[in-house]
Amino acid sequence: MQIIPEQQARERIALTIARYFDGRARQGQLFINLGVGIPTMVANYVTSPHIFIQAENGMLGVGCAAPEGHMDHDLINAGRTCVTETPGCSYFDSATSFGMIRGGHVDATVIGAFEVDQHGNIANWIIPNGKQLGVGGAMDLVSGAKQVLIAMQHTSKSGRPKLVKECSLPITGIGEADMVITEYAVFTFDSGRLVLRELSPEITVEELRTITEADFELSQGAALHKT
Amino acid sequence: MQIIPEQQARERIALTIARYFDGRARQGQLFINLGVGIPTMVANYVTSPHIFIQAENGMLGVGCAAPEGHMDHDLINAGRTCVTETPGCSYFDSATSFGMIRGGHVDATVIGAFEVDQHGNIANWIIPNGKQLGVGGAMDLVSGAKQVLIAMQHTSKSGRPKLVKECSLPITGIGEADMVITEYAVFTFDSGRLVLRELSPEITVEELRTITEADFELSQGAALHKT
Amino acid sequence: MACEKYRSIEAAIALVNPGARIMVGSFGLAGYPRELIEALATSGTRDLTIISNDLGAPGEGLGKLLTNNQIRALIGTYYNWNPEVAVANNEGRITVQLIPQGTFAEAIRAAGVGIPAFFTPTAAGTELAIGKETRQFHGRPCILEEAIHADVALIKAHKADELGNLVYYKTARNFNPIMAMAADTVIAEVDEIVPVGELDPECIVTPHMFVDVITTRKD
Amino acid sequence: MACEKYRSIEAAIALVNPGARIMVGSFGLAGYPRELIEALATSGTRDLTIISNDLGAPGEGLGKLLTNNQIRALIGTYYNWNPEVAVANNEGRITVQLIPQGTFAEAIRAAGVGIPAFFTPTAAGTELAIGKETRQFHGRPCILEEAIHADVALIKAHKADELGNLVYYKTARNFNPIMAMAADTVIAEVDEIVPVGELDPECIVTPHMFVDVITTRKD
Repeated sequence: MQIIPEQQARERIALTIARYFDGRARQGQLFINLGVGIPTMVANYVTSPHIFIQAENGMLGVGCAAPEGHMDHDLINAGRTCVTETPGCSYFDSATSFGMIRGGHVDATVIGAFEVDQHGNIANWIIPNGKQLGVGGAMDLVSGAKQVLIAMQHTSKSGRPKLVKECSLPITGIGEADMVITEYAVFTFDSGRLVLRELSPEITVEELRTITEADFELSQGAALHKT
Repeated sequence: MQIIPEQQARERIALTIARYFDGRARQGQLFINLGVGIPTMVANYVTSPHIFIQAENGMLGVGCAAPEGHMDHDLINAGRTCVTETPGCSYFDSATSFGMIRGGHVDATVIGAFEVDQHGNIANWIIPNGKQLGVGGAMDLVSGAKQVLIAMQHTSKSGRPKLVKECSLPITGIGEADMVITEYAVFTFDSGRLVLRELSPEITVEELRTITEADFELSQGAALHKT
Repeated sequence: MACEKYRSIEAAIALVNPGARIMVGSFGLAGYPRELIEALATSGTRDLTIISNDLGAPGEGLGKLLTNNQIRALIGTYYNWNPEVAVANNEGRITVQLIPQGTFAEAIRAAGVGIPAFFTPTAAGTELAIGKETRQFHGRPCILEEAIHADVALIKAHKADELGNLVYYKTARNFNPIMAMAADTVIAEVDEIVPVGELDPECIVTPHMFVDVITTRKD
Repeated sequence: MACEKYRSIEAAIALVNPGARIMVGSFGLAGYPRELIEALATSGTRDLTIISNDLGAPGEGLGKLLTNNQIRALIGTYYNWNPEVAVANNEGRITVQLIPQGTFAEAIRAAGVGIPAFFTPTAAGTELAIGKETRQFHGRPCILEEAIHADVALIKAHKADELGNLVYYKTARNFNPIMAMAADTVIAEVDEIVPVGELDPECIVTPHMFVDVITTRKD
């Protein structure tokens, strides 16, 4: 097992998700919402003109980050980054924006997580008695978006598995995770079971099990892909 | 008691309401919604620039009826009459429009009624097993508008009192009537009691009681006004 | 035209199956998708449930579908402008669910924004509240109403851009923007299709996310 | 200027009483009424309940009110950008009611449109659902949420016309239009006041019915 440096890990996760979205967008328009951190980086890698980014603070058609010197502090994404407009973009209030999300009109959301368990439960909003107090749109996104992709490094900074048997932190949603993308692997939840779909060249399945607390199955039919 | 011809009766009712609104509009902006029939005629008599007419089909700032040759069939009021715009008017969808009404932002609505009873119950939407099947915005208006004015001739075409002890027809709202304006009299509901506020010169209180089934009190303090 | 969502009126209306629940924008004859309704009448598709404020007039607008015997059920607010509705209902040829107009609008929006049910004071204590759960909020009786969803929405907008963003025209807006959120398949009939970028991002009423098919009258 | 609703920033903020429940539009530092908040901080008005998405940053934007010790309670969604909130909450100096952002937006709109409560799937089964009524709709657990109303709303718009119609600017729109419907007194700080008729009736986001006071920065 070869350690993948953090920056490379983050880029690979974002790129893997971007390729997945580009593939899906061949079937038609794809509306996605990206959380802060690695998820936002996905925007840098998608290439399909059929992918449209929704920001829950009230915008559809979010473009790339605004270049230095062209920042408008009233044109931001939900992570407070100054962004740009794409042709055909639109603005709306927060109730309408979350109406899009809760109403099932957003095809996919990409979010980070502290933990995901083998039942698809996600914990990504709070560490009790910590220095941060906020839920934001996380619960709306995991329950509202048609598909929930978890973008996270495979283990915590201290090396603890983030894919666990049962979430120990307060959950954001019950069984809402559809896909987990780490620097080492891609998993999907199929009928409530966690299934390994892709594996990176730096690791074997046996090694993956040592850094994954959750039980997972190998995908049937399809062979393991290398990223 | 002197019979007032129908057209004169209708005009007087509309004019009485218009004067009342003009008076109230001296305190600031007044937002009103007018039902079909006599209520719509109120628009012809109000003079205050602080009065704004809302139409529940999605417009604030409804102007007068469109003159012949200038009709736009996509610019109508809720009675399907082609109307005109006033400066500062705006358009919105039906959910927002009824949000204004249900949310208590419309100061007053003027509606007709089949019956109003002495408890303030209004029956104005249906005659069971009749030729018409519709409720429209009636129930939203009587429960949502801050003040509900009933504009109706004092008796039915067959001479039956329309101000009754108990509504016999299906009600539109419970105890929602605030004011009843007929060609002969103006009543208000004060703490659930029907009180006569104004009387026309053509009738005495005793005569009024003969065409009014509902029990009513004479107003204390203020003398009876003549329209 | 670089509008990938564009279909002819006929191709668009072919998406409506017999027995479908269809929402149609309109208030009287203002703001209804005239060409789509003409094509639906011509198609003869039957057993429809029509979710709309009213039903036009006899033989006119949505009224054609009833005159044509294509309707099984109506969900709406006001049929006084089309007396054929009361007749068909009294004769048992159709079923009619009458809903106060504000509740109807809110229930359609609710379906669009993923709210399954809400409480409203409108209609509490009336015949239209019979069988509905009632609960007091701040001393006021309210009734529970569920969201109204459809298979297909046929809406009318003024302009679409090539992506499918929509703007409306005056009181032809009415129920169209909320119906655009509340159906599995949303078909918008427009007066004009304009290039992307021509509509002001601040003034777009229906973002293209909600729109599946754009159609316009043949010239 | 023929704007009857115009008040100076100071006269406008004097409408906020100690102990008031105040809604403030904002998302981070985008779209918040800067001059009004500055004046509110200067006024020293205390015991406020602030209903807003977040609380700016320490000593910045709405954060000033907490740094200044003017806040008794917060109702909102996301305070990670202002760590003083968690500290004040942990020390018991303020109470914080955390609500998912979509539920928060919907509850504010609900207050504005006269809906006392609604069911939503968001947060069902989580800590934020504790103590809330849960009910299944179409097999999905949902929780009952009540409308959120305020005494005063301090909002930021881009332009007002002299009647009080409002339009917004890009993502500075956020919670402002819904808060404009949900408070007894609505005070809008704008960049510019224009003559009546200058705003397109199709593009007005907040009709003047909802707005009580218009104010703008002194030049």
